Amino acid sequence: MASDVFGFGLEITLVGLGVVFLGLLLVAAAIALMRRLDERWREGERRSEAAALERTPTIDSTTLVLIAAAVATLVGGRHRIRGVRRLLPGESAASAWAVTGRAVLQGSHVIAHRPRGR
Amino acid sequence: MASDVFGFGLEITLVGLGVVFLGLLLVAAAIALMRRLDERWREGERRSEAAALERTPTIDSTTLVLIAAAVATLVGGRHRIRGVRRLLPGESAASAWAVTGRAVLQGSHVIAHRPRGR
Amino acid sequence: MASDVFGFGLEITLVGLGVVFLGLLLVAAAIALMRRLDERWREGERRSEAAALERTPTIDSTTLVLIAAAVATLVGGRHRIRGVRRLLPGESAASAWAVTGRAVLQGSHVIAHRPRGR
Amino acid sequence: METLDDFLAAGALGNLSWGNLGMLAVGVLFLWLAVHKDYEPLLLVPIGFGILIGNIPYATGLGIGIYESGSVLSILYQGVTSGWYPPLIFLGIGAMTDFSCMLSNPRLVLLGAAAQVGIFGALWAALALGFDAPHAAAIGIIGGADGPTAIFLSSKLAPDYLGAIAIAAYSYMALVPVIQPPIIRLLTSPAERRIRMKPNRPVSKRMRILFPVVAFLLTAFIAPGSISLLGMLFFGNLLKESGVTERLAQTARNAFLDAITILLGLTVGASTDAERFLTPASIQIFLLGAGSFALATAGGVLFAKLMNLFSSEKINPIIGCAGVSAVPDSARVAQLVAAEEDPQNFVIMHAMAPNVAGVIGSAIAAGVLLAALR
Amino acid sequence: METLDDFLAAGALGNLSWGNLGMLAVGVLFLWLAVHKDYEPLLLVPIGFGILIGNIPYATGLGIGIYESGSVLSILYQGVTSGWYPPLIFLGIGAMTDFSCMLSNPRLVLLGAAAQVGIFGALWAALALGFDAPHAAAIGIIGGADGPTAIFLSSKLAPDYLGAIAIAAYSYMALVPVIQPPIIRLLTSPAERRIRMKPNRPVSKRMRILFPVVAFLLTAFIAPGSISLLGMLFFGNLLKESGVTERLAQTARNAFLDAITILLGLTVGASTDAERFLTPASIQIFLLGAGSFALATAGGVLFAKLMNLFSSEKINPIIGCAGVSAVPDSARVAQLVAAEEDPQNFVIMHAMAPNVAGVIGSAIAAGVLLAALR
Amino acid sequence: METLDDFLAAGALGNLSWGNLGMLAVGVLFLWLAVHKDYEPLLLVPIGFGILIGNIPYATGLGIGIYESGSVLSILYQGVTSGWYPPLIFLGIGAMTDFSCMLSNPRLVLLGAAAQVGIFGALWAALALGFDAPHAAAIGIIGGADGPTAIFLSSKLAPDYLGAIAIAAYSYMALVPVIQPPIIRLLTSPAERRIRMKPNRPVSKRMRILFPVVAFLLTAFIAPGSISLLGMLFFGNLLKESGVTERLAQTARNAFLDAITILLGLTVGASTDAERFLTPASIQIFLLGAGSFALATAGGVLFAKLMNLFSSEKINPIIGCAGVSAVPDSARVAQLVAAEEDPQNFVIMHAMAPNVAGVIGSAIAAGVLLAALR
Ligand code: NA
Ligand code: NA
Ligand code: NA
Repeated sequence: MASDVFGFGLEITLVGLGVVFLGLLLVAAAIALMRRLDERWREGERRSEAAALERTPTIDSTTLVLIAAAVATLVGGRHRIRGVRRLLPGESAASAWAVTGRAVLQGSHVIAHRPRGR
Repeated sequence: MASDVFGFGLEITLVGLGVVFLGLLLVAAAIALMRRLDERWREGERRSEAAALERTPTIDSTTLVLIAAAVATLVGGRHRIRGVRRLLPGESAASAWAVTGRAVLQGSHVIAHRPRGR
Repeated sequence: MASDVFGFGLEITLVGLGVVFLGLLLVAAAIALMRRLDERWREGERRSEAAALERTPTIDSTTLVLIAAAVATLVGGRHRIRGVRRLLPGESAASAWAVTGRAVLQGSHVIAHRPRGR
Repeated sequence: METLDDFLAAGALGNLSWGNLGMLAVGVLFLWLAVHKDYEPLLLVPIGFGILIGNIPYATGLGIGIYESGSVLSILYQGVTSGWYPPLIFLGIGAMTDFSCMLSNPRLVLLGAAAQVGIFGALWAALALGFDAPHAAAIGIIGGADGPTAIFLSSKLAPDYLGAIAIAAYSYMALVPVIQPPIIRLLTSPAERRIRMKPNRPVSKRMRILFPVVAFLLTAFIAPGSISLLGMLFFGNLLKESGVTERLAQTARNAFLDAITILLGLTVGASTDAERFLTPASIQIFLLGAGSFALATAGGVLFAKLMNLFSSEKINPIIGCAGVSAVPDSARVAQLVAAEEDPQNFVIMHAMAPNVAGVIGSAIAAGVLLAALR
Repeated sequence: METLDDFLAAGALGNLSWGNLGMLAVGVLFLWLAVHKDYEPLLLVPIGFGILIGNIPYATGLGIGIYESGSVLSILYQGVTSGWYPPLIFLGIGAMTDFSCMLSNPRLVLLGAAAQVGIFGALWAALALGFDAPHAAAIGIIGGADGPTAIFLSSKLAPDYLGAIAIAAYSYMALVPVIQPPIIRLLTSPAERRIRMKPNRPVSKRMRILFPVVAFLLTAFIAPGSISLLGMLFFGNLLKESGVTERLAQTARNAFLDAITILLGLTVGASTDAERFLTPASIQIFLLGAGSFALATAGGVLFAKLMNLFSSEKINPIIGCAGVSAVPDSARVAQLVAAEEDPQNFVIMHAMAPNVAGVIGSAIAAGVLLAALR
Repeated sequence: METLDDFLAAGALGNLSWGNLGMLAVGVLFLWLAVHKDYEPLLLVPIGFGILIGNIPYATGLGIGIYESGSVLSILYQGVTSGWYPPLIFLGIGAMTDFSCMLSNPRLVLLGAAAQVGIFGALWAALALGFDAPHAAAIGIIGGADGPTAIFLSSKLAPDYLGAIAIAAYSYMALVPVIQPPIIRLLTSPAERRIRMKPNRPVSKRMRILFPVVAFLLTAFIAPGSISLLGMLFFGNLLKESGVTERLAQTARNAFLDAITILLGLTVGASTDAERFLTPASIQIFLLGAGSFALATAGGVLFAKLMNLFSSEKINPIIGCAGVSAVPDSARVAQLVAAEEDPQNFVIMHAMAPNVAGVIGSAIAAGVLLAALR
């Protein structure tokens, strides 16, 4: 009985620790491999970043159109958009619903062309 | 069999599309009706807003009493409240629990009349 | 029947109200007792607070080491930490995970010693 | 055109009853009270919209009604019927409540006990009207003026009356500013209403940390039946006060509390379909509830006057009304009534003590009733 | 070495099939589309990773697969199979949606009805291909372009096809910018695409509060089967608009919506193991779905042209494509196509009206199909 | 006075046992450690208060105990017994964890594997003490130093010991700063402890996005039994790193994680009523757990020394102790011990690598044990 327990414990220890080491070895190897590829990516990124620094649109064209639309609606006359600066960088890009919500809100709260009280 | 399927498909399409159109037609009609009423409401609102702009309490009387109480407790002497400005506009108005929490918190952290270190 | 109902109602009222009063009486008594102890605690606290005001570390030593580590990594040369000011007072202290996350993040975004573009 | 027939048979218009129309009107009324009158909107908006949802008539068998097993509404309603929404609401309330008012004025705690007389008075009256004991107890708990406590107890003792009891409790909680002032004025003299009380003393952090642990142990030993509610209440409060679990307290009092409030309000509202709700019993429940609130108010006020007989430091009896928990409305009522006599008299901080004590008191009462009648 | 044998038998490598490999590639593709192409990342990241989880092969009996009773995944999947995730997502969407665009332009609502022709066209085609009625209806609903609606209806009518229907619906929603433009260009002339519409008028707060209540009552009476979805949608919207329940609306559109989105996406993805998913039926479902989207787009555009025949105030027919809800992508598509002809023509605000009306329209259609076929 | 009798019979005082008193003292001790000593308060406050709740004695039949079917506590406890709380906690942890430390130093990952020797050592010892294999495995997993992993595995293999195993795991995790330093000092020379390592290199965003996908596929193929835990961990991490699902990651690591932490801690604590918890087996479990932690620490440190034999770039063996996950405490311990020898030696960033690798390692071990013994 005692030797059975010993044998079973040995077996499960060998298999278990073996799989743990195998799994993490593979992960480590994958990371090492990815680092190699990464070096090249980073090199490319660095170059494109430098290029991008010169003068980049920090906003995609759809959003630009949306803003143009909003401005056109609000101003209601002649105008020219000279530049667009993003205010909420992080989440807004990710959440389509949030962007829409904002776009629609702007549409619904059209500023009257003259003060209301008049 | 094929004609059965055709017939069933036709029936469910007619009923289904019909109900969808009926539902959204009713919604559209209700909106149109509400818009009519809305015009009048807006007219009234505009007038009352103009009147309200003159000099409005931006805080309800209960809250004013609460603030008066807090001030009385803290100052502990003669005082006159000259005006109250709301700091957290949005949520605070809605959440009775939050308002209470704040009121009670203020009550529990009474500022000593003299600096503690003395 | 009517008297049965009356009797049962009386019994449950006596037991129920009795337990409610007993429970809240015990709570009130415990509070009163705690207030006594509290007075002494507060006295002690006041004294230690006064002492603490003189010049206290507002940050625990582990965190200080973490910050020192981060600074050493970033600056990469000779430096001396002259003081540490906590930026996120409330939650950060409580959440070990958050603190770690932050420490690790800092470690992973090592600032290059020279501008990338060069 | 079998499909059309099927559709019409399942439709709302064919199944519409006057009862449903009446309940729809009640739902709209609740929404109007909440939105326009600002009466407890966090409760009445979900309940009001829930009443609308619950009273759209439809053929059964579609699997959409709250009483049809497997429907979405019935799944969300399980938190009510099996009673686990209320303790989670108490968790959030605990993470929100500052018990300092009680800690700096322990004798006011007794006013929160006295107001529970409303529970037992209504219980008695319900017995007299012929309700059996568990149902009478669940009806009585309306007088505790605590929505979650009422829902918790009725889910255990009177599931068939749950809707009526919950709606009655929340309605009267919203109506506290209407119900209480005349009773207070009737039972107190102007001189009494002008009594000023000493400002609260500050409470140390250590005491606020110890309190939820000590109070939990005491109340749980006295009335173990109240563990579900009071355990969560004091646990939430410890999360708030400990100073080391602020992020848990934040979640408990925000996302957690809001999510459960939405689901509880909506499903309780939806459980009130006309057929089950518009019964003679419901009318009796509403009448008993009104009496219960009135009696609870009177109990708190009169007990304060009684305490004044034996104490030199007088209590303004108005704050007795705050023992009817309905946090924080009844404390506000106390302040409003006090200010009528003397606008410079600020009793609201004192009224918060019986107010939160009343929450504990009615949870204890619920525990006793649960232990005795289940 | 019995343990080793046990372990290998339970292992992934022994059980790997070409189907699993293919699905893993699909999962990676979804993640790439989401992360690199920014196609609906809030949906495709959870679904894509779920596909990976669902296609790791393993011996059954470990209690970890989504189809093994009692496993973690199967428990989280219950919200999909019993259909309560979708209504809660609608609650969050309601608390996020501004219906002002519809309120200021009610006739555009009809475009949201016309686009539902895609649902019934696909239903018909599915019947012709030999699917039985409930399955055909669940396949048709892909044309509603609404993930939660599609999942809700298929959980009731075609649980065995749920994975394929959900994946098809979400895939085509992500592909809306690819599918719609050519159809729009085919069906409209450049002159039509240059039509300018008057800017939206402002909408009063009171009207925005009344709308969810009125719209709920109307649609629920017409199609009670849609109560689960539309009740939650309009309830969420009332929480948002009422002005007195902002904290509930906040929670509904943030923590609540995000949590359900994570669980729904992940488990729907994980339900697509190769053996169940890679079938001829799935291919048919995908083909029918594509046709359904195309037909819905055409329906919306052509109906706009039809309306122009009877009205002096012309509608730009491009915005008809937005009746295919897929909020807000199809409204953006409308804007992009309009800007090709005239960069100063801003139709997106108008396109939002059929866009949100399309959500209501497909929920009504789902209600009808549920009532007729369940 | 039958009611009074009923009430007393149901009461706490009549049923009080010495065991309960002892457990109440343990609960208070946990709260004191958490609040006053700041030992893992986010875990120990809920567990400590849960122990209080679970050890208030009461007559059964009231339907309030955690082991009474249908009670509130038993419903909330289902997330533990059916094992779905732990994966959701891993989701939140994944959305919080930055794996950059591992990515910039892949060979340190092996230290996280070496520390898992504690698991198998304790398993062996438990077998020798007469526990059967599944129970021994669940006891061994304490050495993984990961609360959710321990709870997950014991819910599957040893539900009757779940409370003891969970409490042991969390206790020792809180005591890591006490357990580890002497072992480290015993096994390393001052010169070794002064080894300085090169600062971590930065890691590109793309690599951080790819990592969770690649690591999931590799570990899931090797040990499919770990899918429930690792799938959620890497999914959460992808939500964090993808850059396009930030709002989902936010919710996962805040509201979601906090809510589950509260419920898991409270119910695990409440499951330790004296009668079930105070047994000889529990004492053995605690002793085995202590040994397991010690062995895991030794394993990590010695393996680091072994690696130094074969590598020119020396590892400071102190950081081997961080392979015992207990994130982030054991990494902090490494830093503190290192700073004793050389205050300018900052090893904490390197120690984070085995630290997070240890989380993965013990989840893999749990997967193997689940596959072999279930
Ligand atoms: Na009460
Ligand atoms: Na649609
Ligand atoms: Na570990």
